[in-house]
Amino acid sequence: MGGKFEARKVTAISKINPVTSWIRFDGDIYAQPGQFVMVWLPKIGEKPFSIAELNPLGLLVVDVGPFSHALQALQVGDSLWVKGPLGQGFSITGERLLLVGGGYGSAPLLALAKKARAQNITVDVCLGARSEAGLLLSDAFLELGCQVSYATEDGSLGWHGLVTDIVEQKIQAIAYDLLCACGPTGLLSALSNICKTHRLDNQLSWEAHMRCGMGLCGSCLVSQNIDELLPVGWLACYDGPVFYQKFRD
Amino acid sequence: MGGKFEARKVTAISKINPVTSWIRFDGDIYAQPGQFVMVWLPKIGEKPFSIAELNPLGLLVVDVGPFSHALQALQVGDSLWVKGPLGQGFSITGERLLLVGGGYGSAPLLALAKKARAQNITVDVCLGARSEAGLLLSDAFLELGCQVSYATEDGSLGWHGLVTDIVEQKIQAIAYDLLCACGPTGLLSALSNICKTHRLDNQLSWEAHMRCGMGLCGSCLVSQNIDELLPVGWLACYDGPVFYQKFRD
Amino acid sequence: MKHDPDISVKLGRLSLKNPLVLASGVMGTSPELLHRVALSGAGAVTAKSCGPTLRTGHPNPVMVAWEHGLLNAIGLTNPGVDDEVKLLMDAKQRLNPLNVPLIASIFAGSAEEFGEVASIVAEAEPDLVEVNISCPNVHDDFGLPFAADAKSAAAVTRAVKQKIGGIPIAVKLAPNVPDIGRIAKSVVDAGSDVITAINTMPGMVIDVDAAQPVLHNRSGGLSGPALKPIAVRCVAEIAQFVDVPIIGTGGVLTGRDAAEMMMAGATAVGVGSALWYRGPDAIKLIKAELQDFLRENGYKSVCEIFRKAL
Amino acid sequence: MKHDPDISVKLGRLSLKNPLVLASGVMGTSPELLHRVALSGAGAVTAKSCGPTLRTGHPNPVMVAWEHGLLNAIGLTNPGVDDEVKLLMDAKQRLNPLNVPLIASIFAGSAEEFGEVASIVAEAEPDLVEVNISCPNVHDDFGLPFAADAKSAAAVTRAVKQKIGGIPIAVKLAPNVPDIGRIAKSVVDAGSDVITAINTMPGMVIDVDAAQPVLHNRSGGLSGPALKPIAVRCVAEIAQFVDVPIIGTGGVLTGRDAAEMMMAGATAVGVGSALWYRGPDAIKLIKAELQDFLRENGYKSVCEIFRKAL
Ligand SMILES: Cc1cc2nc3c(=O)[nH]c(=O)nc-3n(C[C@H](O)[C@H](O)[C@H](O)COP(=O)(O)OP(=O)(O)OC[C@H]3O[C@@H](n4cnc5c(N)ncnc54)[C@H](O)[C@@H]3O)c2cc1C
Ligand SMILES: Cc1cc2nc3c(=O)[nH]c(=O)nc-3n(C[C@H](O)[C@H](O)[C@H](O)COP(=O)(O)OP(=O)(O)OC[C@H]3O[C@@H](n4cnc5c(N)ncnc54)[C@H](O)[C@@H]3O)c2cc1C
Ligand SMILES: Cc1cc2nc3c(=O)[nH]c(=O)nc-3n(C[C@H](O)[C@H](O)[C@H](O)COP(=O)(O)O)c2cc1C
Ligand SMILES: Cc1cc2nc3c(=O)[nH]c(=O)nc-3n(C[C@H](O)[C@H](O)[C@H](O)COP(=O)(O)O)c2cc1C
Ligand code: FES
Ligand code: FES
Repeated sequence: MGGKFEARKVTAISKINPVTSWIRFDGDIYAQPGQFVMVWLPKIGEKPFSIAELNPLGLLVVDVGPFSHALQALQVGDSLWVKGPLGQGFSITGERLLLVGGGYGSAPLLALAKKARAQNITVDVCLGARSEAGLLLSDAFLELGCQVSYATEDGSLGWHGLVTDIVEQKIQAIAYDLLCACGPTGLLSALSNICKTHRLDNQLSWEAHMRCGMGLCGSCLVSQNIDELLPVGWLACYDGPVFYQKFRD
Repeated sequence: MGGKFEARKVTAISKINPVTSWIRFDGDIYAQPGQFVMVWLPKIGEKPFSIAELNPLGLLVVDVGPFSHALQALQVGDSLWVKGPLGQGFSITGERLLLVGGGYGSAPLLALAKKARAQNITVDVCLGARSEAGLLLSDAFLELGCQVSYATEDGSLGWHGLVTDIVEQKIQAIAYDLLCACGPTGLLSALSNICKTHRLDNQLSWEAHMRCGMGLCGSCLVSQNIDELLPVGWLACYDGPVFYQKFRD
Repeated sequence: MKHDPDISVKLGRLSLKNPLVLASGVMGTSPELLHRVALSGAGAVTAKSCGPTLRTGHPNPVMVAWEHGLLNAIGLTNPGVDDEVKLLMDAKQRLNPLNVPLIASIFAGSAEEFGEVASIVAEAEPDLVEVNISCPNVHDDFGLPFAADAKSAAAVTRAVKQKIGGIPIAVKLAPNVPDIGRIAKSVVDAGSDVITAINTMPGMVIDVDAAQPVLHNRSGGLSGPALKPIAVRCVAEIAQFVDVPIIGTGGVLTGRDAAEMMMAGATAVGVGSALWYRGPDAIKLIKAELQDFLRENGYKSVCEIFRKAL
Repeated sequence: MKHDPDISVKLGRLSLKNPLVLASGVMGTSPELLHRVALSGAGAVTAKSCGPTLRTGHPNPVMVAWEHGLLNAIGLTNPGVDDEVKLLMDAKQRLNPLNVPLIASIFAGSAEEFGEVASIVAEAEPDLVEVNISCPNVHDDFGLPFAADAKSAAAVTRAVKQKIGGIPIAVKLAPNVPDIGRIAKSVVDAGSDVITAINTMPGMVIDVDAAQPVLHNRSGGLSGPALKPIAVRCVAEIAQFVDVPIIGTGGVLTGRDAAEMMMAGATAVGVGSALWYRGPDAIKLIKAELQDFLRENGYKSVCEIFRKAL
């Protein structure tokens, strides 16, 4: 685990929807899917991003504010600085995976799906968003041979409602070995409850406000108030972002 | 090359004459014959000593003052602290070696003879001292199968006169490939001249007052005034103590 | 089988199960985190420094690991002393059953304000209050002036002492002074019960490809391995000037490092950056190594190594 | 093929072929050693500091490499200024044909004595005289008091300036002060033509098996890798306070380190401990790496990186 920044050059950048870009860098990163990097743009700032592709390093960036905007403005040949890989990622167990993504949560799940598919594991994916435009990377999951289901709050694609609804349906229909998810806290809390009910092993990647990214400043604490299953003083940047919950042995 | 002190335990200590001890320590040292260590006795001081034996580390100590006296007072099981190996040692070339030692100069030559004999190289040794008692380690050289000649200034053993006399005789009689020597500066200067005359490749281990032992403080400079063949600003602790002079190629 | 060496220490009035104290600012920002570190075996835990009002701290990047240590400019992020009191009270409830003393830490912009913060933080009844007069990340109004000068350091000490209601205090000193021993003497004369030494050393890391300092705040505080010999020297100097216990802090990563600090004159040993180098359970590892060191060298109690290298 | 970047710099009145300057005290104890370092490509070389009279220095051990740097307490070993003049004159004859400026270095126990040593050393007509007010290895009479305090630092500067006969001077500052920028300003106002920053940081390494400090002098001066961020921060701070050239010194081991120092505001770069880490030819290696760095990043001249990170 590296605590130093290293310069990386942009080798490709493409818009995958009006507010979302896929950025590819020179060189690989030796990481687990689910680990993240801190990205530094000198004079602009530093933010955490999930590793969406390992060989070569690729990131998925949704333009929601000043930093993500500056990232999308990068040109091929520009440098940015990466610290990482940081944290603990996903660890594949079993034969049948269910991946659940909300928003840019698709990013780490894509790296995970790629690794699982390379091991010939069956991977089903449920993506949720407000509307169709927010469903990210679905083509990429399909290309890997995953079965992909959608839920949109406005019904513009797939199930009209929350992604947790289709997750419930799938879990009842299919005997998954493991559920892996990344998305907003509300989604993860709901999934945690669903998995508890069904005693389904799960690995949830929690969001938190990150500052040091190195397990020292305490900023990224995910409190037991948010999920009582978490151990006391759980740090998303060091112990996580992925938390493993096992019900079966 | 280590710049840190490491504790070593004395495993054996034996007097080889009234003022000279052989001290053996736990563990080997990975070094060339001719390299040296800085020995630290807390609250007493720190001095350089030639590595006389590599596996395990052994030192030859002549009691001439407070530090060497304290060394000889060590008991089996006591600790001392060693920094090194430091400097550049001897490097064996050719089939026939002539080793010339004065005083504790026998120490690095013994490690060298052992290595050369293990390669089945013929090793002749000339030892010089004021009187018989100052001829150190001659038994050890004999045990290795070296031919050993002696010179004493008082004629108590071997040639009555300087060791340089017997060196001249041997060089004229035998076609050595290399002369290696360690001893007082006067001896080395004389040997350097003899070798120049005979165009005999040589490796001389120079003495100097050492302080840092790390090539920084400048204390161990061996000036070109002492041997014009030395390069400018030659440091015994870093560039040496062994200086290589090649006449043949 | 030999007995385990006794590693309990007395830090003034406090009894610690072992000399290892979580340093301020590292994982000490919430009751849960303080609880976690206590569970990992700390002798005592220090909360993040708090000031009169909320501070969000500096923008990112706030921390970088360079080859030989860490550099941080978190910028004294804290909720302000009113909320800190609640945090400390929650933490106390968690720590009491574990028998792990809680150390609060305070900073402020003037001696008077230090006194005000002290009187509020005293409501939480922490076991010790550390007085951070030495954070290098906040300029002018906070930090440096006090730790830099024997007189202002003493003035802060007196102000805190007056308002703290009998809770013992530890003034925390900075390494970037020419005469840390004299400053220690001055704050002890003014009533400091304990000295904590040292805070981070000011430093800057520039990324030459970016041609910019890595930290947003440009400079920051150096901690970790590179700081250790600086801290050991400060502790040894302070131990020659004053008789109060010292919490020796800076670059302790292993049990041997902790022993080094104690041989230099520390009664307790602060541990901060080690939680990055060795993970959140660093203190558990260091404690086991310290015991191994004592056992292997035939010490029956950690007190035997205290001041041994002075 | 691209042209080699121009790495010559102006250090006040002096022209250096490159910014790399041998730091005082490292291999600078004899004309032969200064000659050797000049042959290895140094832009300028600094002699070991000399004082009013001969000093043998501290007993051994005087130096140790710990995991992240060096620690030394040589103790200002020097032949005294009268013999130093001969040494410098011999060195000058060797350096002149190589076009490598010679920097003398002086220390003393009072401002007045600094003036006396300066007037004698001036006889050798060095190209620059460094005024070492900051050696941490000699207590009380020498060193610390001057570098620690803006007023005494200025007094020394004026005393030297009066007696040096027009030779430019560089006052060398210490890192263990809370306000190095202000001290720099004070010595520049008093006439210092150049600032050298920094000297070593006080430190102590204890061997826990021996339960003793490794150095005979107990504490010593920390140099090498661990010192770099401390030095870079000092240089950056000084560069904000004064306009004179700075010889940035501390932990420079590579060409990228040298670039970092210059981006922080150094005009020239001191190199000391690198001669242990990379051998006596360290400056040759660092010079080549600096040129590579400039070339790879499209800089035509080393001046383009000067102050770039400020
Ligand atoms: C472990 C981790 C992994 C991450 N991975 C990615 C990733 O792969 N791709 C990616 O685009 N972002 C990712 N993020 C989020 C990213 O770090 C930034 O927070 C995001 O880019 C916004 O920064 P900004 O400065 O552009 O906008 P800000 O000014 O910080 O935010 C603008 C607005 O967006 C809101 N906002 C900020 N972050 C989020 C969020 N995560 N979800 C919803 N609203 C938000 C803010 O509240 C604000 O209203 C990740 C965050 C974490 C903690
Ligand atoms: C590279 C190197 C290798 C060395 N290897 C060995 C070794 O293998 N065995 C060993 O016993 N010593 C060796 N020495 C010498 C050793 O380092 C000490 O100098 C010696 O032990 C004397 O230290 P002391 O404190 O006991 O006496 P000191 O007080 O230093 O000296 C006592 C007296 O002996 C004289 N003296 C000191 N050194 C020598 C010397 N080398 N020859 C003759 N007279 C001397 C002094 O001038 C003084 O008059 C070596 C020195 C060097 C530089
Ligand atoms: C991320 C971080 C935050 C810190 N915050 C504070 C703080 O708020 N108050 C304080 O007194 N010291 C703070 N410090 C300094 C530490 O308490 C400690 O003095 C210093 O880091 C040296 O110890 P170490 O080398 O073990 O980390 C902080 C250190 C780090 C690394
Ligand atoms: C062995 C040694 C001796 C030194 N002697 C002196 C000295 O006599 N005068 C001086 O001003 N600085 C002296 N210094 C300090 C260096 O000049 C330099 O400021 C310091 O080592 C930091 O640079 P570095 O990290 O490149 O070594 C000495 C440093 C070392 C390592
Ligand atoms: S971001 Fe600092 S502890 Fe996680
Ligand atoms: S002993 Fe210091 S340079 Fe050789």
